[in-house]
Amino acid sequence: EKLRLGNEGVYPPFSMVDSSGNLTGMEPELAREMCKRIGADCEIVVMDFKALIPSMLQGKFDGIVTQISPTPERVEKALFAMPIVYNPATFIVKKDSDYTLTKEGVTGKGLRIALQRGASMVPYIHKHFGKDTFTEVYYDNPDQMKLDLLAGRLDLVFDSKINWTLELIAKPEGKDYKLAGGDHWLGDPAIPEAERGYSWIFPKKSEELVKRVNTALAEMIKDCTYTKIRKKYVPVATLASEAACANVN
Amino acid sequence: MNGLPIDLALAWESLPALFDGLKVTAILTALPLLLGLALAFPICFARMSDRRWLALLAEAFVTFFRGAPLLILLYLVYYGLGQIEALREGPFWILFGSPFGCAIVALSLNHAAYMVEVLRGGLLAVPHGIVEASEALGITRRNIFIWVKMPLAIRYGLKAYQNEVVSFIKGTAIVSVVTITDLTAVANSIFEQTYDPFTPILCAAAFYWAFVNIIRLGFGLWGRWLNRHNAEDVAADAGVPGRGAALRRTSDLGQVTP
Amino acid sequence: MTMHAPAPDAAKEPGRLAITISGLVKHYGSHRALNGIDLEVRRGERIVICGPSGSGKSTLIRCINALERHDGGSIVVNGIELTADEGTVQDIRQEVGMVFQHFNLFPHLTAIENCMLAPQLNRGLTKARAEKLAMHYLERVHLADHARKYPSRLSGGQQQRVAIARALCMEPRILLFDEPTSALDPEMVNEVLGVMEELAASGVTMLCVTHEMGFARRVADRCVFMDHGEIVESRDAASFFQAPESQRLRDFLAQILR
Amino acid sequence: MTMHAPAPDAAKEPGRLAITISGLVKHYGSHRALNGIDLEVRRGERIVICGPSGSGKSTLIRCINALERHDGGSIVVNGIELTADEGTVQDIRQEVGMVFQHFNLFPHLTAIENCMLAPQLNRGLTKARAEKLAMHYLERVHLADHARKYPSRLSGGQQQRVAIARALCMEPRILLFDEPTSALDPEMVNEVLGVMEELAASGVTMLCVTHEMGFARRVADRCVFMDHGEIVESRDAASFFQAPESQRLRDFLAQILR
Amino acid sequence: MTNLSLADLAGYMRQLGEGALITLELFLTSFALAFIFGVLIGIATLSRSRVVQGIWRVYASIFMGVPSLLVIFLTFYGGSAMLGAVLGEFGARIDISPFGAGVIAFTVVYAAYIAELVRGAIENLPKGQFEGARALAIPPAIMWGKVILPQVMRLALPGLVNVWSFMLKETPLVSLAGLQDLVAAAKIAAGATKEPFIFFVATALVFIAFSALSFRLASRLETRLDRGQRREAAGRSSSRAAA
Ligand SMILES: Nc1ncnc2c1ncn2[C@@H]1O[C@H](COP(=O)(O)OP(=O)(O)OP(=O)(O)O)[C@@H](O)[C@H]1O
Ligand SMILES: Nc1ncnc2c1ncn2[C@@H]1O[C@H](COP(=O)(O)OP(=O)(O)OP(=O)(O)O)[C@@H](O)[C@H]1O
Ligand SMILES: [Mg+2]
Ligand SMILES: [Mg+2]
Repeated sequence: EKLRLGNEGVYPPFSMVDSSGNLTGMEPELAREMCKRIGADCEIVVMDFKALIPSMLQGKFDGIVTQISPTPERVEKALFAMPIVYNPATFIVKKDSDYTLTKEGVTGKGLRIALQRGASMVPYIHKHFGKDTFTEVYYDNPDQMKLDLLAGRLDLVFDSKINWTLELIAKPEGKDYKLAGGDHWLGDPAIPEAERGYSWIFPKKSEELVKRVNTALAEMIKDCTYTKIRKKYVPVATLASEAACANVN
Repeated sequence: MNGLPIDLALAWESLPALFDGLKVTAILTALPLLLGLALAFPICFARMSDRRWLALLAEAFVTFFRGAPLLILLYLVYYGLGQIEALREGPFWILFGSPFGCAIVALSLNHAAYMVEVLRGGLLAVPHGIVEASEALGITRRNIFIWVKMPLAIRYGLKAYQNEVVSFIKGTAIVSVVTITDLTAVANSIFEQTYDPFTPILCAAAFYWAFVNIIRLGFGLWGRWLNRHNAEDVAADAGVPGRGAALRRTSDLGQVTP
Repeated sequence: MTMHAPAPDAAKEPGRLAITISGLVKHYGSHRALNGIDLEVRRGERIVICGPSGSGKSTLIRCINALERHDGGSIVVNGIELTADEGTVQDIRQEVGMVFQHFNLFPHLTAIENCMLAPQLNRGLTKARAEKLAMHYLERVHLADHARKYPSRLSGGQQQRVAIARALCMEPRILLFDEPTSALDPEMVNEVLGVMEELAASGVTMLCVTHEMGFARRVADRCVFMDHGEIVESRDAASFFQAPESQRLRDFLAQILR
Repeated sequence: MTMHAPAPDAAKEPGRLAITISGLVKHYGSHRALNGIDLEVRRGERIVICGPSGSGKSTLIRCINALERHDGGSIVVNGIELTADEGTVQDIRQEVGMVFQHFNLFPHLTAIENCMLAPQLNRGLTKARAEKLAMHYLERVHLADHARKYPSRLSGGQQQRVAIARALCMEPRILLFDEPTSALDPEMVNEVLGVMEELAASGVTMLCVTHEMGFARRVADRCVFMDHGEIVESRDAASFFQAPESQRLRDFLAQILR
Repeated sequence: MTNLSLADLAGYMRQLGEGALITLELFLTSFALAFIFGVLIGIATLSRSRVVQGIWRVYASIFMGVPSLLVIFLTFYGGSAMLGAVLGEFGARIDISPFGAGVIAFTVVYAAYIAELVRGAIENLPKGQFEGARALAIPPAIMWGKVILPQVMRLALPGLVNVWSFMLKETPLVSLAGLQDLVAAAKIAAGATKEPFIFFVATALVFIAFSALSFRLASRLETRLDRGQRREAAGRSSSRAAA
């Protein structure tokens, strides 16, 4: 069995290309392991994030192995496998900012917020903060947000917590910034806490494949392979269900 | 999926957003067209100057801004200049701090580079004999430029100018890299929300098509007016194959560009 | 080696000389286009210049109103010595009108606008006065009816007459013609020659490069034959044709008159 | 109303007729350019056609080798009737060479390549043989030295001679000339007329539209005068000039011979 | 301030090089196809048939009036669906790669431009050239091949150079449809190293160098095609042009 899988390639530490041209990061490694377990011969293709889902919907991929949040529109169009990363969204603000991140706290402040174009953060902000509360600025990728945040063109960013923690807050240039406003789950609020997370997705017709993928992933979490791979790239836990493997190396 | 499923309801719903996008596109067209043109004149004079270093400098400008893809040019101006601490503190930050400012700077530079060549082509196409005749009439250089060379250069270069403007409008479709929500960006975000491969893109295409063709129409009228001296209504005034017409035609050629 | 003999009294009365050329030399790169020309033209004199192609006729004419800079010798026009100085050049060009082989009308201006441009710009005439002046000269070349037409609507002969009127509008004291009829169809030659004859009769100083020997016979006071950048023979029209001295001129006339 | 009188024996011996035209009619839109032309041309005959501008001379010539399709009447060339059929047209064009006013040389090919193109393609000659043939005819027009030059490097007279050589390379039995010298400077007319005289002496059938009356006198067997799409007078060269019958021809000759 | 090792830098630069090759391949393929179709369409549209003229007008106005980016998206995302509509189930399964979408889009768009150029050039050719060939009984196919098109190419060359440079500048757009070209490689390198400027400047330089080089070549070609067209190389014409 041959599978063509799509991946973003520019989302460290989950996905990136090293200097010799190999795709590495947490997602590709997990995907390779998964393929081994379901006995598939996988080719992982790197493509712009924006092009991934439409390409799969047009039948150009058999699945996407980049974390994707289960928004209602997406759930309608694609099958979501079990969550592989719980990477909630959060706000990144300047250390000295004094507003509270509620609708009331930010209204009328004229704050400029960075959002990823086409990402699920956009409808979420609209729903919980209103369309005109912030001045919204759209970016193609988080690197551009970071450059603009450091350049002083932005007041705050609303994006994935883990990435921003690793890429900004933990680094020297992030000394003036902090996370704020708590964790926000962008998916269906009906999903219970424990099952929340971003998943790989597959075409609607591939139910059988998704089952096999889920089985493989569950096994990987259970035998701590998941955690081993995760630790190579991400220092903090990314799933609640990996708690049992906390001490594995 | 069968046929070309255009979702009329979605198209209708998206119209207001697309219109907003079109407004942004129009602004991003109008300002750089003016600024770029203004910038093109001095650079064109430099490019045609007898002073070697000046000409070389102008040529370098043209080579650079014509060669660098707009996508990358915009990126460098917007994100690159933002990294310069001194600039952030300085007065120009009003301009470079905003994506619009950056986009207008980058687009203007790009347009200027192309316009230098359009202008130069038009000026070179002015028959030397006509300039000589003006000199023989004792008209000063400055007046020759204003009353003879420029009016003719505009006529000879009009087609090339139109092409540059049209291609420029279409080129603005990439400003979304610097966070500007223009017509293309609107269509893209609708596409990314709905994953409908036709409706938003075709709608945007229709908007562009209309915009571009209104511009072309305008140029057509302008050209007709400018070239009224060559109009062929008083037909069979035979014998004279209209030197002007012939010259104009050859100078058009080669300029039929995107 | 030149054999021309200026009218004996001319040298004594410089005030009566319109143009004095002496030892004129002009190089194009290493090519010597004019090789020591001496020529004196009296007020009101009508001179026809002829000679084989490449002999330097155009170059000579063009040096006189500084369309080409000369490299040696001197040119004095109406008492003013021609130098590289911009002001002097302008002054001389006001005195000297020129009519080109290819008319070189401004294609974007009507006949009358062609005539009005230089008076308005150089002499600061109001529009109304320039128009009156232009109309006067257009009438003189029998083109009053065509004043509002663009050049492309006029026949070659008419275009050349507009060019003559345009030169006349500067009210120059000297008129230079460079093969004014050789770009015309045979039928149109006559109308232009007719106008030139009328002008000649009115006493303007004229230097005319032409191969229309009929015109030379009828109008010229003096004919000048050039070859290899030199004046080979220069004498009154009658003896020029009937008793050419040099073999070169004899050969040339045999060719032309066939 | 035509007055031409073909040589009396011609009609009886069709084999000796190169071209037979009867009742030829040609319209451009509603304009009747040819209005019932009858003309018979014997083998080896040399005919000069003249007439005022717009009288249909070019149209007549161009109909003969099917550059224009005629609307009525018939044209028979070397016994083949000219129809719309592509094959017949090609056959006739092999028999009929044409020399244009503006030479129409192929600018991207050298003189000899211009001459070689048709023989290689139509007659299947090898390159070497075509080259030999072309060289032969270039020699005949005294251009062997210029064979490797591009047309733009040749003078007008030389270009027209290349055009003649190119037509000759098809070894046609009939040669058509449409004002072959009227685009030439006076000095170059002679060299072309010289070559044409040599050709005439060699017995080719020639139809030549020209206003060079000297040539007509020296070379033509018969002169044809056209006006308003009709043949007004057609007679041997001597009496054509000395005793023109119609007033129209008399007026015309007065103009031309001025 | 950079924490990029030299080896890493070299590695990413090599990837940029590979991307550049893909860009070049895309560009050359598209240009060649657009050229061939453009010339054919250009000749075809000389026909006076109303239908041909109508089709040409619609085609030219659409593809000259719409940004290439949208045409690329439409081909890439809508391509299979469109094929499906035309060819049924079978067509729907034909997958259009980003590269294919780029080639198709650029060919369709730029063939229109090239056709326009070729038309213009043919119409500008003196009528006498056709007549000269016809009077020599040269068959049409050869007339086009040996007489007309060589001259058309000379006349159209400056325009073709323009089309060339426009197309070159638009090739990066295909990266937005997922092609791993030069710009995509730059983005990947930038994403992994967090050093966007090094790689974007390098990319810009590659483009500038290539376009400068192609302008050089074009002006060489121009002089070559002009052989025989201009009077004496030295002398008047050149000094006039400079004036
Ligand atoms: N701009 C120029 N650059 C170089 N050489 C020139 C230029 N103008 C003229 N010449 C050369 O100078 C010589 C004289 O040229 P000129 O035009 O005066 O001749 P002419 O007598 O007017 O000839 P024609 O009868 O052909 O007009 C020629 O050999 C010509 O080639
Ligand atoms: N292609 C054309 N379309 C329309 N009318 C034409 C065309 N060619 C020629 N005519 C007209 O047909 C008439 C005859 O033209 P033709 O060219 O045969 O004249 P001609 O005798 O050769 O004149 P000239 O001496 O000016 O060359 C003219 O009135 C001309 O305007
Ligand atoms: Mg001259
Ligand atoms: Mg004619």
